[in-house]
Amino acid sequence: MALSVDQAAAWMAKAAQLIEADADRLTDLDRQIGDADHGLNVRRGFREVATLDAADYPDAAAYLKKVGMTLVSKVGGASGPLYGTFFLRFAQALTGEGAGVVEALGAGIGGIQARGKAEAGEKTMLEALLPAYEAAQAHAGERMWDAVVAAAERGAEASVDMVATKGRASYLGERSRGTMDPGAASAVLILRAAREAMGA
Amino acid sequence: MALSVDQAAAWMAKAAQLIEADADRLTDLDRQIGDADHGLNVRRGFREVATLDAADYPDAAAYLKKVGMTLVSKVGGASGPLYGTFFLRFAQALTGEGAGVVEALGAGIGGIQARGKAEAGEKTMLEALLPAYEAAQAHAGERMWDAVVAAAERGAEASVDMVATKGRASYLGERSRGTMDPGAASAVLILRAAREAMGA
Amino acid sequence: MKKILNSADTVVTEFLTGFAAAHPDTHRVDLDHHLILRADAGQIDKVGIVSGGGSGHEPLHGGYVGPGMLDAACCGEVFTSPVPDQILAATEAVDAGKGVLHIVKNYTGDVMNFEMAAEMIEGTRVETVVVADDVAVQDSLYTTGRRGVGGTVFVEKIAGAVAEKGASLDEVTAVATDVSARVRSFGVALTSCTVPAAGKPTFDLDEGHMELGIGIHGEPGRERVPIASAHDLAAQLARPILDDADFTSDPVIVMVNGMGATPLLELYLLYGEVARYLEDHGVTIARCKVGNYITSLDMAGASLTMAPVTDELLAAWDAPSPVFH
Amino acid sequence: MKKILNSADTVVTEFLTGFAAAHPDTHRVDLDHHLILRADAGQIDKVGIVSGGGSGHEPLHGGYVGPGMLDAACCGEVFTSPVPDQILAATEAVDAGKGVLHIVKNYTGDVMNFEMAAEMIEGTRVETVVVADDVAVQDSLYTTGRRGVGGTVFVEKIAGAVAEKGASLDEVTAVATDVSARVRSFGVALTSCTVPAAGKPTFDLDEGHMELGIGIHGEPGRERVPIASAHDLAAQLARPILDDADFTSDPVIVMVNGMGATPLLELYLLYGEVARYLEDHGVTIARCKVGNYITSLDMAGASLTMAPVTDELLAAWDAPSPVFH
Ligand SMILES: Nc1ncnc2c1ncn2[C@@H]1O[C@H](COP(=O)(O)OP(=O)(O)O)[C@@H](O)[C@H]1O
Ligand SMILES: Nc1ncnc2c1ncn2[C@@H]1O[C@H](COP(=O)(O)OP(=O)(O)O)[C@@H](O)[C@H]1O
Ligand SMILES: [Mg+2]
Ligand SMILES: [Mg+2]
Ligand SMILES: [Mg+2]
Ligand SMILES: [Mg+2]
Repeated sequence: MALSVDQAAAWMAKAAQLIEADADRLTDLDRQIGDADHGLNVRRGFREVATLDAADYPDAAAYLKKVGMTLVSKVGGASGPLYGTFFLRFAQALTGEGAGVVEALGAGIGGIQARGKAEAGEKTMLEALLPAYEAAQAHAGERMWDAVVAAAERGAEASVDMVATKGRASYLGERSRGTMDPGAASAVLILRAAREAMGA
Repeated sequence: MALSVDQAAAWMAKAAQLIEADADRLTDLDRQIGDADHGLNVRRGFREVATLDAADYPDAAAYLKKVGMTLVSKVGGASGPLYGTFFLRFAQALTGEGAGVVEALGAGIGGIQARGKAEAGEKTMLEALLPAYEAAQAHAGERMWDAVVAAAERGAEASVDMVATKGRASYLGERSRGTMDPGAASAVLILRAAREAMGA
Repeated sequence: MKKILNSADTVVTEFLTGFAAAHPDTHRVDLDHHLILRADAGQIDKVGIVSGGGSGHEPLHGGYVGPGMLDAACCGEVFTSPVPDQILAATEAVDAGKGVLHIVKNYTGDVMNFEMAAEMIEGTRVETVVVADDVAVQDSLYTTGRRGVGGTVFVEKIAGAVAEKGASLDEVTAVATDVSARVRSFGVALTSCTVPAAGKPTFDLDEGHMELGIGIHGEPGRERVPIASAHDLAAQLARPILDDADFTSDPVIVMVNGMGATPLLELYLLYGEVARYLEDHGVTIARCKVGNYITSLDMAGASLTMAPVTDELLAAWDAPSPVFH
Repeated sequence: MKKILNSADTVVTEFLTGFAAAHPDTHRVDLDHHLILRADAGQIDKVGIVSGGGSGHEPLHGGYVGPGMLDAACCGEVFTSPVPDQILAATEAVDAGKGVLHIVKNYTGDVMNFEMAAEMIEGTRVETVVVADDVAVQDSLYTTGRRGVGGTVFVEKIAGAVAEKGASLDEVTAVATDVSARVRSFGVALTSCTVPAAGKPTFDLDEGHMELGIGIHGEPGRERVPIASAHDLAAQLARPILDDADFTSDPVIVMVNGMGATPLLELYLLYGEVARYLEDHGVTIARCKVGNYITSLDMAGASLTMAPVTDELLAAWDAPSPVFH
């Protein structure tokens, strides 16, 4: 499955819209186990992303590379470099021979892991992203995005009971248990936006 | 009417006791129209006064002079110099030829006026003290202290509706109306203590 | 009340104990009289400068004891003026034979206690300057006159510099009087402070309101108004000052001061707005200070202080002092 | 939320506007990149020192830009690390050919953003020192390691003094690394702070409790305990530090730091208790600082930072800087 620049632009537009709508919830999760800025951070980034004109870019890869650079240079905090790297690597993978969205997703998530050195079970955005990628691989073709989003939602839900060992929430130790990881929650929104833009 | 050192000591003991019991109320009045310390100030002073041993002094004048000096050197704020001066002048008057408690009261209040340059109607401790002195003059002999205390209480009550033009409450302008002057309230306590110690 | 203390009664003594431990080489602390003194107080050939007042306004006054500023500070109980004994002890300790200046903030209590001390002093020439810079107190017919607030910092800095240079008591008094006549302040509170011994906020202020024209003792201000933007607040602070005296002829020293709980982030932001407002109104800012200089315990809020100055006053303001930044 | 601001979105820009207006002669402010720079940044023959992080900790870092300390500070959004573009611009601006040291507080976001910037830089030698001094973060197996808090001030002061004296990048890096290895901190919050854009306190804390082991971003601490007396609090702050390293062999620099809304009165009182506790536990205090050095907006609370030092480190600490008192 190849990605058109229009699909990519629709994805980002929808992501910006979902994040705008849920920014307060994300910040509130971060208030409970972090520093109360996650919704503000990703909203600041995606507001800027929403000002990009997809028509300026020859293809989805070029456009999403710009998205990644925009997030890196506008968001800051932990989520800026992580989501920035995600889109940079995602875009780079798209330029590969015969690479589709599933491969790109894997590359993007790999970028997050390379940058943040976290694994599954550490209560980060990876709780949503890693199961999502597995679902994408398993369901490639048949209602893939439904499966991806469902897996991400389950993963984010599962982060609630975890004790954080990466990111700011890790300083809380046991007290980080009981709240969904804010990054996992925002990752779900980004994947929901992908489903909207790329069909079930 | 001459004052014995024992009567003077009983007066101060009772004053300390009444102020201890009502310090929070005095502070609370000062919170509303001042800086929330009047009860603390007079309590600090009278606690120190209560440690004086009347037996160390030859007469009421010597003892009350020490009371005045103690208040001056322990209270601070506006009430310290004012009540301090009150007792210093009160004591000084007692040493005068044939001077009694009424004359001493007048001298003490005169000291407050000399130091603080306030008059009746400016919403200060004088609202209680000036009527009290008038009552003392009018009722010398017959249940004088009852009359003094009643006049002081009426005066303090009347301070509620006044706008302060002296002391810290004056900065509030119109907003100083509606609260009893803290100093008037403490003056009532000191006069009630005098009644207890010197009989009705 | 959430404070770092052991008991409300011992706050000032323990503050002084900590201060003494922190500055053993440069300061002497008299725990009996609650004084902070220059280590070399009384031993240098200069006019002594004594100030003091209630505690809870730190760094004022104790933090300003040092070369080029105060020789001694008398620390009263929280928000309560010091007593004559303290002032007497401080005056005697700093007198090196050239006399002593008392810098007093204009509050009934402070004025009376310094007055009584001055009456009691023997053998030392004492002059007194009363600082009364708060324009929020409008009508001195119906008050005890303006309160001494931020302007005190200006008087202490400039008089201190002049005294350090060896000026006579008359000269130091004249310059202090001059600064005191020039300086004006106005303050706002976003929250009340809490006096330790009282245990609860001195006044209540809901989320939507602020108190304009407050002093430094948690006295309510003259007016309760809706919270304003920093832009509007700058005008609300500056306007009453500009209305009160001429600030367009001479260059002006400006201080944006935090009341204790206001972050530097907000103070600088406010300074930006104040500077713009003043420039729009023909004021030339010669120097400025942004920070906590005269506080009111844990009050959130800010005050603006301004003084038009001559070249000599500016030079005294600029004279370096290790205790004023 | 009661703050002096116009809009939460523009707080940092407007802070910088005010800062620029207040310090036109000594500083240069880059409003595009949100940088505070020495006026002569890049023009003096010295190693450049760049730090930065989220805003809301003032005076850290912007207030420490000046001779003998930082050449530039990158100001992120409130409590959000700066982005690589800012760090890149700062690094280029301060490089005078001798290379640049990045002083980074150990937070995932800060580390990653400085890392990305360092990867992007061309033509300038960059070294990085990560400060991780908060002993409240106990088990680095289950965290991203200790947070960088008060120790950052020590590293910036000492590395800054060494760089000012003309040391090479390797030397400055070595001394910064050394200080970073020596320094330890522990903090307590009596109240939460309120992030402007969030509009309400980051955590709730009732009248009777405090949070022990907090960082500087309103993250809740590791433990919520009943409010203690200053005497007991001193032990609660000092004990975990003393347990973590040896403070009895070398003389120690001690800092009692306010989190933003705690009056100097309380900080000195706390210092008195801390000094006594440390002396009782065999610590020799060589120098101390009491005041607001690294804050968390309007949080009430305090932190204790300590570093055992050599004579050279102490000399660098003592080297006068106009931006550190
Ligand atoms: N090492 C890491 N790997 C992956 N995700 C991480 C890592 N550290 C933090 N995160 C994610 O970043 C989120 C926090 O982002 P944000 O609040 O924007 O940044 P900050 O923590 O700097 O305030 C966390 O909820 C978590 O999902
Ligand atoms: N000039 C004055 N003359 C008489 N009484 C005064 C004067 N100024 C203040 N007072 C009295 O002092 C009281 C306040 O005392 P206190 O709170 O102890 O001192 P401070 O005002 O310095 O905090 C006022 O309630 C008032 O009765
Ligand atoms: Mg966060
Ligand atoms: Mg009072
Ligand atoms: Mg008082
Ligand atoms: Mg953050």
